[in-house]
Order: sequence, then C-alpha cells, then structure tokens
Amino acid sequence: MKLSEARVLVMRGPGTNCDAETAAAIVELGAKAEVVHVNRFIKGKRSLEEFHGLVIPGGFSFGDRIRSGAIFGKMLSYSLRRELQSFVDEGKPILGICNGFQVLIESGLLPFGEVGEPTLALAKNASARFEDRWVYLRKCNSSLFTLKLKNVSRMPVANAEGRVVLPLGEEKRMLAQLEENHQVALRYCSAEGEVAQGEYPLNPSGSYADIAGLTSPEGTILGMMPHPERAFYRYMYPDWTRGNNEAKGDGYAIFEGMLVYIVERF
Amino acid sequence: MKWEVRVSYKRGVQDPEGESTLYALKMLGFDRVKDVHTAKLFIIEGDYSREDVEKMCRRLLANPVSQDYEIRRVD
Amino acid sequence: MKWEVRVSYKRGVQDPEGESTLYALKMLGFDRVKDVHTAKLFIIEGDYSREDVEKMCRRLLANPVSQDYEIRRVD
Amino acid sequence: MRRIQEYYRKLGREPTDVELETFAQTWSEHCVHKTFKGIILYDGEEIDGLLKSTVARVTRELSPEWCFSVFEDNAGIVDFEGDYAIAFKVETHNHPSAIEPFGGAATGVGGVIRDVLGVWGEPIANTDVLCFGPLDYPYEKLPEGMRHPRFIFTYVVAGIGSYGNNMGIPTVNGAIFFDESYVGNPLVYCGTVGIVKKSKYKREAKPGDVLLLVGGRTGRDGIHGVTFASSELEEGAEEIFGTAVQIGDPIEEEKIKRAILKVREAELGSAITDLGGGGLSSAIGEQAHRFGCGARVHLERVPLKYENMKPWEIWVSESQERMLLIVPPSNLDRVLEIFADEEVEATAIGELIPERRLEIYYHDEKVAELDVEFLFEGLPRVRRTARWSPPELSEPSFEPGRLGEDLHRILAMPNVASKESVIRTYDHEVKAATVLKPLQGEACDGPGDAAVLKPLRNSWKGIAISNGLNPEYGKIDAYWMAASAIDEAIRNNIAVGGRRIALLDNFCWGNPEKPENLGTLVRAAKACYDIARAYETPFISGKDSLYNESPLGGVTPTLLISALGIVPDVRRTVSMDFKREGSYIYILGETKPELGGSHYYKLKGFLGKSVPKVEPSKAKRTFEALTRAIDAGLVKACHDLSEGGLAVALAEMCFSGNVGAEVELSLVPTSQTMRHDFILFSESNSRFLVEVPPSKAQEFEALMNGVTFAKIGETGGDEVVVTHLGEELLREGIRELKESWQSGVRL
Ligand SMILES: Nc1ncnc2c1ncn2[C@@H]1O[C@H](COP(=O)(O)OP(=O)(O)O)[C@@H](O)[C@H]1O
Ligand SMILES: [Mg+2]
Repeated sequence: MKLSEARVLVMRGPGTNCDAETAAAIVELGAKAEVVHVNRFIKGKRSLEEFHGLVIPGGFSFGDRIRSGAIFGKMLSYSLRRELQSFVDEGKPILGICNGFQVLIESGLLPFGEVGEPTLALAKNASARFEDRWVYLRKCNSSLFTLKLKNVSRMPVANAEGRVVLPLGEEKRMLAQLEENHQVALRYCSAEGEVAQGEYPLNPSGSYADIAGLTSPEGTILGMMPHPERAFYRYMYPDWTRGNNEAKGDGYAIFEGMLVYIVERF
Repeated sequence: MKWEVRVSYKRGVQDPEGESTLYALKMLGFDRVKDVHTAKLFIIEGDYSREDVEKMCRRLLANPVSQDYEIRRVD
Repeated sequence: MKWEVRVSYKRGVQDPEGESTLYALKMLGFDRVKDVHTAKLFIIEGDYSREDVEKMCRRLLANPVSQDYEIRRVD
Repeated sequence: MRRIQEYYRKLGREPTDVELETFAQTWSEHCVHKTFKGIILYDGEEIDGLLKSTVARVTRELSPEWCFSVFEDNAGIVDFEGDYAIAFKVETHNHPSAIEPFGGAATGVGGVIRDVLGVWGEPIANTDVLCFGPLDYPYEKLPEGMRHPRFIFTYVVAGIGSYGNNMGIPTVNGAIFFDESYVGNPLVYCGTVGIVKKSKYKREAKPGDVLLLVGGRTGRDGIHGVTFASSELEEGAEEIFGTAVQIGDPIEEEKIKRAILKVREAELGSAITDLGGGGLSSAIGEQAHRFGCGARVHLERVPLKYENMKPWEIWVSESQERMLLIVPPSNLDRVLEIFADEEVEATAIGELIPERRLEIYYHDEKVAELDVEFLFEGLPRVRRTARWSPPELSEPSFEPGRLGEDLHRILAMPNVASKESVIRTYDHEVKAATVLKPLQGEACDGPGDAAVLKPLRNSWKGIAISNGLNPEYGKIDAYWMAASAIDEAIRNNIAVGGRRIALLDNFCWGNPEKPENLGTLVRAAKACYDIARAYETPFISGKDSLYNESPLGGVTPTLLISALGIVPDVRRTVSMDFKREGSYIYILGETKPELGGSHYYKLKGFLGKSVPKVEPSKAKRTFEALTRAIDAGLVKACHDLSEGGLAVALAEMCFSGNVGAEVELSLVPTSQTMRHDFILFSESNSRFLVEVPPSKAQEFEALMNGVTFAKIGETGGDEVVVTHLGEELLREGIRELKESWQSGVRL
C-alpha cells in the first residue's frame, strides 16, 4: 500500500492528552492519522477495521484513578475484546505510549498479545512521584518498531507509574522468557549505552531489569514509557541550543518503523 | 450492602508511598517510626455478594501481579 | 506498636476517584453499585502513643479541613 | 448596605435571600475590585480609580494595534500570527491554598484554565509562582491550627502538578519565593496561556439565546468563596469557610475543554464565560450586563450533586469545572450532541431576555428579580485613604568575608537555589511545543530565564513567557519593587529572544483599609505606570488579591509581573548555559551600589536601604541592542542578572554549561567606585551576561554602540575565577558550586 493510504487510529479516552502531537507525528511522516474517542467504537459508530494501525497515546486516562491505565484497559478488554483480538491477529501494529503502555498491560495485550487479565504490572515510581526527565534508551530487539532506532536513543519520560513489576518470585523466569522471545525492546541506560542497573535517575522509575519498553512475542505490539512523539524533532530536545541541529529526533524512528511495516504488509 | 475493599502492594513489591511517608515522618522528628505501608480502600455500596466483590477486585480494583486485596463487609 | 490511620475526604468534598470507580464498575456490568468512596490507609509501625499518631495525622497525613482521619491500633 | 435598603424601599418590597446573596457576591472585593476602582486619597492627591489611572492607562496611551482584547474579558489577548492570537491570564488562589493546599492550588489552576476557555482559547501552557514561609520554620512558633510551610509547600506543588499534568497542559514557567510573612498566608499565582482564533472569538449573544450550563454538577462546595477570598484569614477560618474547600477534577475539565473547542470550531456558540467567583450569579449577571439585556433562569434545572439545596445556594455555588455557554436556539441540539459525545453534562437553564433584569425562578416561584443596571452600576465607590512614609532604614557597615564562601552560601539560599525537584514533578513538555524548557544546559538542570513555546505546527514563530517578582525590595520601597519586577520580567523575556512584550500585573497585599497598606499599593501601581509606559510594554490583564493577612500579620507587599513576548523564529532562541571554552563574556548594563534587599545583605543579616532602581531609557537601549545581537546569531548564551547579582549569574552559566570562566572585576562598568563584594553581588536591574564567540566579537561590539557594556572575561577550565587587577578574589570549582546550588530546596 502507499504510505499516504495508511490509516492509523489514535485512540483516546477521557483524560488522554497526548493525542494531538502523536497524530501529528504520523501525519508528518505522510500517513493518515485520526483521533477517535473509544466510545465511538464501543457504541459501534466506528470500527477498528477501518484502520491499519493503532496508537494509544499518553495522558491520564480517567485521571490515573484506581491504577494508571486500569479503567481504559478494562474498557478495551471488556467492551472491545473481539475487535481488538482480531486486529492483533491480523498482524496490525499497536503502539502504546506511556499511559498507552499502562493501558496495554491492564488490558492484557502486553506482554503476550492476548486480551485478558494482566500478567504484568506498572507500579508507582520508586520515587513516589510524577517525574518529567529525558532518559537514554538502549535498543534491545529489532521489532518493526525499533528497526530504524539508534542503538542508544534519547526521549523523555513523564509519568508517575512506570515501574515494571513482574510476578513475584517468578521475575527471573519471566525475564528469561521475555528475553528469549526478544520481547524486551528498550532498556534505560547511560549515555554510553550501559544498562542502568536500577540506578536513579538513569532508570527513573525503578523498573525491573531497567525495562522501558516491551513488545509482544510477534513484535507487532510495542508498549513504552518514554514519549517518542516528544523527541520527534530536535527542537523538542532540552539541550538543542547546545548544537547538533539535525532536524529529526530519535523518536522519529519508532513511528517510521510502524509505518514502513504497514506499507509493506498491507 | 456495604463492602470495604483494601488494595495494597504485595509484600515484596516496593511501596514507594509508604517509604516517602516514612521519610517525611522522620523529618518531622518521629524518628522511632520503623516502617510505613500504605493501602487504598474502596467502600462500595450495592447489593452484591462477596463473590461478586471478588470479581470486581480481579476485574478492576487490583492488579494481581503487584497487588493484594482484602474484602470486608461493613454493614 | 502498629497503628492504622485511615484518611478520607469529608462528606461533601469531591471524591473523584470514587466517582471514576463507580463509573468503571458500571461499565463492567456491575450496575447495581450505588456508590463508591475511597480512602487511604497508612500502616505505621513504631513505638508511639495514640497522641503521637494524632500529631502525625495533623502535621502530615491528613488535612483536618477537608479530610477525616481515624486511628486504630492493630497489634 | 444602605444603597440596597434604599433601592428596596423604592421598590416597596423586601429583598429575597437570593437577591441579597447576589449583591453579596457581585459587590464583593473579589468581583468588582472595589479598591482598585475606588477613590483613593493619597498625599494630597485624589486618585480616581487606581487601575484606570495606572495599569490600564499604560495600555490606553500606547494603544498598540496588536492588543486584541485587554482588561475586559476573562484573559488579555494579543495578536500572534494571522488569525491566531494568544490569551494570557494569571490568578491567585491564596486563601484556599492556606487551608487546603492541594485542593486550593489545584482549583487555582483549574480556575485560570477556565478563564482561557472563557475567551474561546485553547490552553497551551501554565505558569505558577508560589510564595511560602521558610521550610525550616519552627513548629513551636506556629499558631494553633495553622499548617506548616513545608506541608503547604508539598501539597501546593502536588496540586499544581496534578491539575496541569492531568489536563495535559505543560507547566513551563514559575518561581518559588520564601519569606516569613507568608507563613500564615501563602501566595499561589496560577497562570494559563492559550491560543485564540480571532475569527472564532464569538461575542454576539442576544435575547432569545439559551444559557447552557456545562460540566460538573453543582454542590454546596465553594459557597461564599469570594467573600472568603476578600477577608483576612482569622483563626478558625477553616471552620467558617469549610465549605469553600474543593479538590477539583481535572479530567472533567479536560472533557469540557474538548467539547468547547469543538463548539468553537463549528462556531455554534454566541458567547462563553467561566464560572468562577460568585458562580452562576456572577457569570449570568455579567453576560446580561455585557450584552445589554437580561436573563431568565430556572434554578431547578441545574443538575445538583445532592438534593435539598436551597435556590440561593444553587445560584451562588462555586463548584469547580463548570462553564456557561450562550447558544442560539437553532444550534442547541448540535451543541448538546457535542457535549454528550464527550460525556459532559450540558443543561439549558434559561435564556437571555430583552428586558434588562435577572428573573430567577425555582420551579414556578420567582425567587429574585434584579435590575442589571443597578446590580452592576449601583455599588457606591469606596473612598479610601493611603499613606506612605519611607521606612527608617540605613546601609549596614561590615567587612567583606571570603567571597567564594559567600557565593556558595548565596547559591544555597532557598530563593536562589535550584527548584529542579519541584519542576520535574510538572510535565513541562506535554504537547511537544516547549522549545526552551525550564531546565537547561548540558545536564538539563540549569535555571532558564523564560520558557519559549512554538504554538503552531507549521510556523517557527514562538512566544516567550517569563516573570518578575522581588518582594524583598518591597520591604524598602514598593515603588522600586514594582519597577524591578517589571524590569526583571522584561529582561528575562529579552534574554531568550522575546520582544513586543505584553505584561500582566498581580498584586497581593494586606488589608487595603489600613492606610499604610494602601500607601504601598499606590506606590507600586504608580511604578507600573511609569516604568511600563517608558518601556512601551502594555498591560493586558491582571488581578489583585487584597486582605492577605493572618494572625501572624499581613504579607510583604508582593507584585508578580508576568510577561509574554514574541519570538520571530524559535530556532534563534538562546539558553543561559555557556556553550564552549574560549568564548568572550560580556556584561551589559551598569552596576551600581544597590544592595538594599539583596541576597548578599540578607546573608549578612541586613536589609539595607539602597534598593535597585530602574533607568528605563538606558535599559531600553540595552534591551534593543541585545535583541539585535540575538537575531544576528551572535549570542551563544545569555542570562539576566538578578538575585545574587553578577556572581550568581556567572556561576549558574558555568555549571549549567559545564565550563568554567575567568572574569576581571575592574572591567565591570560601575556608576562609581565600588567595593569588590558589592560589584559581585549588587542586584542592579537591566543587566545581562552574554557569551559571544571571539570570531563574532567585533560585530557584537558594533551592535552595542550606545550601550553600557564591557568584555569582562572568557570561558574555560572548570572553575569560576574572579580577579581584580590580576589579584585573585575568588576561585571555586563549578562542580562544588552546583552542589551548593542544588542543596538548597528539596521537595
Ligand atoms: N489589578 C488588576 N490589574 C489589571 N487588570 C485587572 C486587575 N483586576 C482585574 N483586571 C482585569 O479585569 C478583567 C476582569 O477580571 P476578573 O474580575 O479577574 O475576571 P475573572 O472573574 O474572570 O477572573 C480582566 O480582564 C482582568 O485582567
Ligand atoms: Mg473569569
């Protein structure tokens, strides 16, 4: 398909607030992006089938109440279960950013690509705070999303609940499984690319094994805490005034990867 | 009927809010405080059985990976 | 000693988390839920008297203007 | 009161409770700015409206064609690009924050966002300026029932962050100031910037149009908020005003915002305003007044949180997250559908009528009938007396100590120290439009002068947002405090490349019925006229919050000046961190022995007398030359000199850029011979430090023709070194300086 025909859904719920810049990133790359409220799908006024890709952007869906992403996540797994599962099964890519990652986890879609009960959690940051800061990310797999990403990239995190927690007592086993499936996509690291080893502020949340992003086993679903849409152009960087003024930022590659895949596959 | 659901991080999962409260209490001079934990309560009114409330917990109120829940009837 | 402090918004003060939980439970099909309120628990271990814990509440844990607190000894 | 009695005697009936409450709200200090609009006797002069004859006069006299709407709407609005204009409003939410800091601050943010929505604006950035008591204030000294400054600080910051973050509006600029006078009465200034489309700025309501109440339900909360805002905080205030406490629900407001912007795009409304102080009574009354008509309202239609609210309670409730839309009947269905789509309640509660009166019904009973004219014009103007005599102060005499050590200690003083731990709890880059962020430099932790935003996707044009606040100088003379605040706000803006600057004023004072308080207020207002007029920077909006008193006394007179500038191309924006070794360091502006109210004196335990003054004609030349140099791409880094003077600014530029510097003090242009320590720490206004590459030096110097300036040193190494005629006065490692600076304030 031609890039200009690729249709990406940016799905929002009450409290989603990064939808505009996320849609803009997709449009900048030459594809179509549409921001649609989840209720339109639940009420049957729109259908997921209209789209080739789905992004659940950042924000505070339902004010992070109960747990961040919980209400939105349950809404998906309860009211859109079948549509969503067939979307996944058709190999259509899904990207969850920040709150979107939380939603994907709460809906069960990550890490194993199946709508249902969560098998992983994003808990409160070890600092007990919301925190906005730029981090370094090490690319750990080559899924469709990370294919074009630099080995060490920079993007900002801005969240209060970004700490990946694996089931107690089974962390090692599960991590091994995730790694074996090449599901660990991004890890917090130093400027030189050394994994953070839990060290603050390199790993800003205290996330297990410095996990910043995970893909599904097939690699078609990516959830990540950092915001690629806020690192899309250089002028969005906190230190662009110090030079290095190439136009694109590191986040560009995430969206590019998604669209290249759509164009090739559909 | 009125139910009280108490949701907290599992033992073994860090409770950052508890830790920061501990730190703040120490700063206020309460230096004999040994530990602080936190939990969230949902007080739910509605004609439901304990099994139903269990279901609410599993479906929504707690993430079983990181959180425990306890249900108590309070009326 | 182990104390449990329960902090909740006073009646009449908004409880947005309670409202959202109510909304979500209804969405999940629990439509007989009438009301949901939330509260926060602090479980504090340390050698302190009830008066001391009162002081912790007034200085840090609660704001008596908008919140009620209840102290319970649990060990 | 007498006016009202007369009025009803003439009508031949008793007022209803709804009517009395309406007068109480509409005629409160908070809503009509009694003091600022009243008549003030000052030093033999009769000031006929302080606002009119100072702040607003600047704008009237300058009347720039780029001011789209000033002083009359919920926010000031200035042209930006094409059809786009920028709205800016700053509010205070002091008393609510004193008793419920989280909710008070959060609803302060929510309220000012609604001011921007109330001009059909799309909110794009927040600012917050906060004043607290010292964080180490002894508990024993706190009066019973008063919250400790640390508690207030923690929860105010949490409240601000929570509301802005949840709504997805970046908090991009602010300040935190500590002083004993704020222990009992913190100040919480919340600002919001928004984008307005001029062609969609609808103000054309007429009789027959529907009054649509949208948003959250109405409750008993917030009743009498405005009277609360205009009274002193007495002991037990929390009991009396317990109903004024609100927590706020940003997600509700986020949904309202979405719906309103859709209504705006489709041009379905004929007017809009927020519900703030006074609730429905103020909002509906003001709209009727504005459009020269009246209104009929059916209070039983208002959706309530709980049953059994009395009609007057519904009428004046200040429940958060509500707006009033006015909609032509033919558009009503489409508007209702838009709100239903966002799951926001919207209810037609009445309509505008041709007769100039408010008819309020509850079920079938008429519970009030008010004459709009009388309600808005009937209030007799207050007459107040103002007095000012200069406080008896003197310059201290002391010997300089070790300058390096003093620099470390000033960097760690709470008003100078890094506020990073607070700033990071605010999302300052959501919307991906914050081009110059509050934290700058190599490690992204240096203190920026102003934030720059790029509001439109397809234009490089930007806006710069900055502020100025110097309560310390107000202890000496409120006139020069105000002058300094204006200068600081402007120079912060200029430093990043801003120009065509518009200002907002926000006065927080103690009880204006005390002639001394009013005296300083008058002086500050006069400075606003003098200085802003000379700088040709119009005021576009503002607010005053008087009666900031607690059992511990009144607050130090505090004037916040917020500045909004235009940056023609954000790619020319300059940050404050030194960029490389071997650059030249220039100082612009003259250094004078002005240490009254300075941090250096404070460190030594003195206030002093020689408060920094402003010389607008000279300063203006400096500002204009600097702007030209920035536009020409000659400036690598620029930082204004403020608290802590030259030494602090230099240290900040060094440790933010991770490069040292060596400067020679004898080269600094001074107005007279000065002690070394005074040159280093003087807080004279209108000064900058600028980094220029040697290859651009000649060009730069040529541009500075007519400006007081000098090249005082070069960047390099990893220490800050200050010499005088070659003799070393100070040598400190930048790592250690940064540590001191970062040790000062922790959330
Ligand atoms: N002290 C002041 N200085 C400058 N402008 C003021 C001042 N007080 C009020 N205004 C202006 O008057 C108008 C109404 O203000 P205000 O009563 O604060 O409205 P709102 O109720 O929407 O907050 C606004 O445009 C505001 O900028
Ligand atoms: Mg208003």
